[in-house]
Amino acid sequence: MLNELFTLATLIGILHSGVRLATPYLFAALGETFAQRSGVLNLGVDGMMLMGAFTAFYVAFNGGNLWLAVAAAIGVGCLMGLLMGVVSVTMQAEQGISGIGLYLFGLGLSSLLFKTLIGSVESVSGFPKLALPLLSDLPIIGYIFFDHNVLVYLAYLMVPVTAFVLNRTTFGLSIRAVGHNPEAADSLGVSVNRVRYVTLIIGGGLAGVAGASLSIGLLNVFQENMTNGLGFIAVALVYFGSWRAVGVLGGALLFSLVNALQLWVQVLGIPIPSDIAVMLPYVLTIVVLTLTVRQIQQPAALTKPYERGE
Amino acid sequence: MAAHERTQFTLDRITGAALPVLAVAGALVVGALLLLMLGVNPFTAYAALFNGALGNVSGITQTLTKATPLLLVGLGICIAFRGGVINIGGEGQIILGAVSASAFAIGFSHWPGWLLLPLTMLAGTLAGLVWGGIPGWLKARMGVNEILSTVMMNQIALQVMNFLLRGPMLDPAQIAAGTNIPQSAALPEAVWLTRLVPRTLFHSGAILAVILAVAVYFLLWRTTIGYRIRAVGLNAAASRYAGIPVSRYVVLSMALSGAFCGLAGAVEVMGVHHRMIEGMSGGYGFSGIVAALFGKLHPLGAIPASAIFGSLLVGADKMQRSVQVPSSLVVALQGLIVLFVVASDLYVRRRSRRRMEERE
Amino acid sequence: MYRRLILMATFVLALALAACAAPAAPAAAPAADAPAAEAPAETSDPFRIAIVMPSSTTDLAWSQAMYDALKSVQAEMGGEASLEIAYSENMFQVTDAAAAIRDYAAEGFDLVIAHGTQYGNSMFEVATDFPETSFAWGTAVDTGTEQGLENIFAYEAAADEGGYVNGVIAALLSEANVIGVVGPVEAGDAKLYIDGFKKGVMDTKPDAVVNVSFTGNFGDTALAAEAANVHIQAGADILTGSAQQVVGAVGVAKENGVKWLGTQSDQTSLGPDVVVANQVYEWTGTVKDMIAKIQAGELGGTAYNLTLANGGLVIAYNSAVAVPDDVKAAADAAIAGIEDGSITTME
Amino acid sequence: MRGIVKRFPGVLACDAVDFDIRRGEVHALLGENGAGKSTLMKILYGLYSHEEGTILLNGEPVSIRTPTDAIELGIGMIHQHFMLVDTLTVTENVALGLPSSRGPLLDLDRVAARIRELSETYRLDVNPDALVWTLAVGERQRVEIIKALYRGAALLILDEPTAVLTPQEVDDLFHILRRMTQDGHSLIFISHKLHEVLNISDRITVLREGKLMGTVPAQGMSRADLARMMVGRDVLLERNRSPVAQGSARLVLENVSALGVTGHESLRGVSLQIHAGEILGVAGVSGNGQRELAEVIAGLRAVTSGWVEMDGLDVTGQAAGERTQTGFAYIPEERMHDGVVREFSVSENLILQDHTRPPYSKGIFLDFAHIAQHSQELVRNFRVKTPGIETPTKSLSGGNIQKLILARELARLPKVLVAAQPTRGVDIGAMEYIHQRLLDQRETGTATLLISEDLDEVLALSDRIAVMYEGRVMDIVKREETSAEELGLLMAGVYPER
Repeated sequence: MLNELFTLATLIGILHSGVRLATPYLFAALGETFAQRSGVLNLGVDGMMLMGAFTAFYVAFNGGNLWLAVAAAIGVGCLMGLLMGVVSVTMQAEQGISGIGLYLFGLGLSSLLFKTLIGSVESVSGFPKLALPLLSDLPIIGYIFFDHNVLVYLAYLMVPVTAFVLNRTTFGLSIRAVGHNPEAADSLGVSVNRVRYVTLIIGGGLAGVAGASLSIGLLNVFQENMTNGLGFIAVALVYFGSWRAVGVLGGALLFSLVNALQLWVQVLGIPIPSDIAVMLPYVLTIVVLTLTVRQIQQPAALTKPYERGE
Repeated sequence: MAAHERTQFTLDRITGAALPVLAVAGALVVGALLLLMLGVNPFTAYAALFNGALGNVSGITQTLTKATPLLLVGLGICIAFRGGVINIGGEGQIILGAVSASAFAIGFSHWPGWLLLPLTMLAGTLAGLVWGGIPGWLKARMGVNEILSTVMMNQIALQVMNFLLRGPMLDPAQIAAGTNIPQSAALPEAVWLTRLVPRTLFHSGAILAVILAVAVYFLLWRTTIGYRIRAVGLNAAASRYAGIPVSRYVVLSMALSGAFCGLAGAVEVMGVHHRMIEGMSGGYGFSGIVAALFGKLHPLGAIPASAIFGSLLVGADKMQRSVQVPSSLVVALQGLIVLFVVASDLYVRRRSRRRMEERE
Repeated sequence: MYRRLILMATFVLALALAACAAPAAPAAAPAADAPAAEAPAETSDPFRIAIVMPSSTTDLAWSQAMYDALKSVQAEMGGEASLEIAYSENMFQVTDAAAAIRDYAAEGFDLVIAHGTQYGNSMFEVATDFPETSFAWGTAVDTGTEQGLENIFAYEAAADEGGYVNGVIAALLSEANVIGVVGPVEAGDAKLYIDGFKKGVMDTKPDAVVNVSFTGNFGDTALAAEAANVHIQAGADILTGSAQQVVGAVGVAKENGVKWLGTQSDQTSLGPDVVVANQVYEWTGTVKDMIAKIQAGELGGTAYNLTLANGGLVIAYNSAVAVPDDVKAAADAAIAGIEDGSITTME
Repeated sequence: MRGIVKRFPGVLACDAVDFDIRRGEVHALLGENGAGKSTLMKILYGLYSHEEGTILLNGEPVSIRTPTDAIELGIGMIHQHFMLVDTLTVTENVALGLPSSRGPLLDLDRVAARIRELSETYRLDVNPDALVWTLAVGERQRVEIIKALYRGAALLILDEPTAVLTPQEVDDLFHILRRMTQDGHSLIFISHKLHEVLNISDRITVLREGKLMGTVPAQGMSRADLARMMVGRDVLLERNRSPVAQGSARLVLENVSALGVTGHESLRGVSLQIHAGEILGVAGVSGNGQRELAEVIAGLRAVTSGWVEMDGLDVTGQAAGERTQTGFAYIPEERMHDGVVREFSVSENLILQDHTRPPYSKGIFLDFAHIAQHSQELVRNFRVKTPGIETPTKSLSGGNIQKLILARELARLPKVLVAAQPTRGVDIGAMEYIHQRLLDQRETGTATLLISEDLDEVLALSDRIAVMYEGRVMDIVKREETSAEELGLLMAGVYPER
């Protein structure tokens, strides 16, 4: 049975699944990368995702255009990011705790809105598969990478975009400076708080899309707590990726591929208890982290609220 | 001038003291908007909340039953925070503590009660200690961020429980009946904790938790170990310079934190459920953090804080029942309360700093 | 620090005062010796049922099946005037559920349903304290008679029976002879269903392959969806699965035009073009019988089992998806065989 | 600046201070710590607001609320602690916060070109592509200067710019500064080093306790005059040291190598001996292995080769805690960071090493009666100004925290003492006191390693002086037989011709 795992078809299957599974993680983790690079740890990603997922679903369910739904999800995500900004930047609250508060708020509110505005599990027709012309005709690779819905492509597109914004724009420079040495940035007239607000809002928007990618992309339903803690994994992936877009991509792919692998292991009937198989991605993430930690790249001001002059 | 200063000081004290209350009130006001959205009269709802939590024997005992694991977990969180680490892995530590305690009690059920009971607690405590110690060790030795590893380890613990409850630990009676309910056999009665009020779940674990809260206070502020934990938490560099083995204390803080969470799991199965079942924790690992925070991360503060937070949770559940609002409202409300309380903390800190500067 | 303690104490006191002063306080009677429901036969008072559920009333699976049944019984009996329903949902924490069960009992509900096996212990404890209130729990068979309790109903669903029938349908509809199962955790109701399903497939088409995967969770919608994808890539052309997480998997089936067989609730709405049939838990009969028994003064002792034979399990076809007559005939034969005992649904 | 008033809670930081600066002049601002000079400059740079008074620029009243306002008005500031993001390149640091010629996109190539230009003009010698953390302190300072020049600063505030430089680097800096004044730049030079102030300034303003003591032309002033203005009394600038009979070698390092923070070898085959009753000064530009040397001796950094002996005992493998128990004491360089737990009370900090030892603890329990008694004694003996022993340490002034550390370390009657930058940032009064204490300690037979970037301090206190350069000991010279010039050359890695 084990040899079945190493057939070409299975390997392609694993890659295809992994590429798709990574989508929500990518959006959410890239958004969180912005926030963390500017020095804010936002543990509330899962709550922001749920709000985004619900909003997108609600718009689509009521016959709204799918892109309008995505826009609405971004908008609501941004608002959640703004809320986190008020609490953790302006009020300088402990970031870990405020993140948990934001998570609970998003979890509760999205379920509440679902109950009152929709009331039962329904499905919508979300973004259809969009086989990219030419590219999807490529053998093997075409199927693995270019046979998904448009939000999947968008997620991968966000990787170079994030890297570009962080490394090649004046705003990205401000983000990096604020996250590493807010006093220095402040002394040059860069508003530390404003930068952090903006990154939190960007992070919220991307978390909103991450939610939308589930509710109107991959699953086309909304259910209470449908992310099931996915946002927390996304936060972990930012550490995993050493705060770089490419690293986040690597982490998201690794986690998703191992998840796809364990699904295949089960489907092929390889005799490993299912619970052990399900554990695999989590165990592996810790192991890989243990082996590859590079503390030096952590934004020095991460989790530290900034207050001028002491 | 002096009189003026004294008035100012008193005013400061009152506002400072009232802040957490104001924060909770603020959260409830926002919650009232949600209630109005649902077409529910907020006054009726909140009356049900307060009355449900504290209005009768049932409410009070439920609050205290709920406060027990919150306090135990909260104590663990206090230790971790004082030691400069953040333990988000309470959930996994509770689960494994409960699993381990149950397995021990069932496995050695023929042992005399006076021996079995403390050892069962110890088994749970040790499981939590190990499960908390691992991320501590990973942080101290490998530099793995503990938020990350504990998040992952919660999931792993959950699957370990799934595995054990449908296989090795599955109740033989379930196998015989063919019903496959994922739960362990009942614990021997010798390890059941005494119910303090008949016909309620309120059990003697609450007394243990309060005693331990005092013990943790002594540990942190009256012993050399606690001194070192706090020193490492406040300033690892200075502690290193002073010859304190910092990594060892990082591991210790996490391990002790895990131990309290593990004990909370053991006490839950011994006091409430009397067997290992899924859903025995259901979020104490997170709400314990909130309770500890309410108590300003002080073990003695955690006692009233867990009672208050427990009353909020119980009351909110009762509110859900009596006015039939979706349970998610309660979750949203909980989130709001956390956000308001942490945000209000700014004023407390500003005030204390100002006071310090004035003194100089 | 002491200041804070005093403050906290004051706060507790304030809460207590607020509670005392609160208007319209329900359940004023002391809980410890609350009166049990009396005179249930009085027609002027509505029959009161309370239910405690581990997931949401809208999960399109386990909890919703029971909640919908209660609602339909209520409609049948003439609305809220005749049947009052109170519910606590998302009680995934057992301690909370235990509190809810006890409160409902204390508030004088006639029947308190603990809709989750994990609530069993707590419910037994409460049932001992409230001998005049009826309790029900499931899926289980233990009515507590061994412990001398007479006020407990147990109910279970022979999920393996519908699973078997679904398996027969799946085996016959499958052209690829590969069938995928998306499971939550390998235990309880889900395990029962999957075991029956596998047996049904194997008895019908011994050379067919049933691939089973679990997500280790009841609510991991995204992973369940991806599991469905994997099954499809592994060649499956028919899928089934259980627990609330499958809503994502149904979506995947819909998108790929792969047929789906549902269980617990009717999931047709999620995939009108692909859901072939559902094993629906029809609790209404059970609920009605319990009400009748209680009104007749019999507070417990019965263990209900939803079966195909007693109409508790219904195979509901989706009229929008054409099912060949021979398949339907085979399914009907399986149903008949299960009903008369000529077919065993478990290994 | 006219009549500037700034109040902090309980403190009048600036009391109607007048200050003016002319085009092309170097104006020194002199005063002890807490005299208000930094506060005054932070007001000028928009970091603090002021309650009263006006700021005039070229005769026009201006309002400076934020650093951005200041930068736009052509005011630049070089902070004592460099405001550089060390994970970024020089160019990125310079470009930070400035609009780009390409809108939202960075134009680092253009910025780099301009940096090269400026670097050329003022002979600043900075590589625009270097990552800041790889630069030496002197280079970082030049980056700071470029940052200000790039922003078109006509008025530049330099906050204690020479504190971390070798004498040669100071000379270089002064050359650069003079070139800048010739270009019409105005410079405000904050310092407490009197001879430097006299060397570079045109005029000198002295502040004491927030009050203006006067503005005087530099010419014709002596160090003693300035010191009197600063402190308000005569100050002992040269210290008399009585000869002490030296005993046996108490601290021996033999061929010690160790890795630094960055993972490179930062200590290379260091050998030295310190005898009882001797102070060995270590001179050198910061970052040349002094920190690693101190940490190796303290047991905080593992050696890669060689060994350390204390009192004839090989302690190479001993952890920090064990060494402190056997008569080793350490005054760390970053006292706020490494020396005390700021949130702890004074008495808690006074037992930081000894809390596990009797009489401060019994078993695992702390003995508060003994701790309090001990703390009262130390606070009294070492003249630590604190409201009480339960006061949180962070509310004490820098000098008093340093006294607290000194009290803690010296009370343990150390056989070996490492004092790293013991007087950095403390006022002259505290400095006098700390110097005296170190000399007293020497007389009791303690072997002291004094690490200081202040060459005056090293010269004033040491019996012998070791100069470190790139992790090596260049030379160990007797104090009587050397000069600042010779030491400066050694610090730069050059052996002087004798």
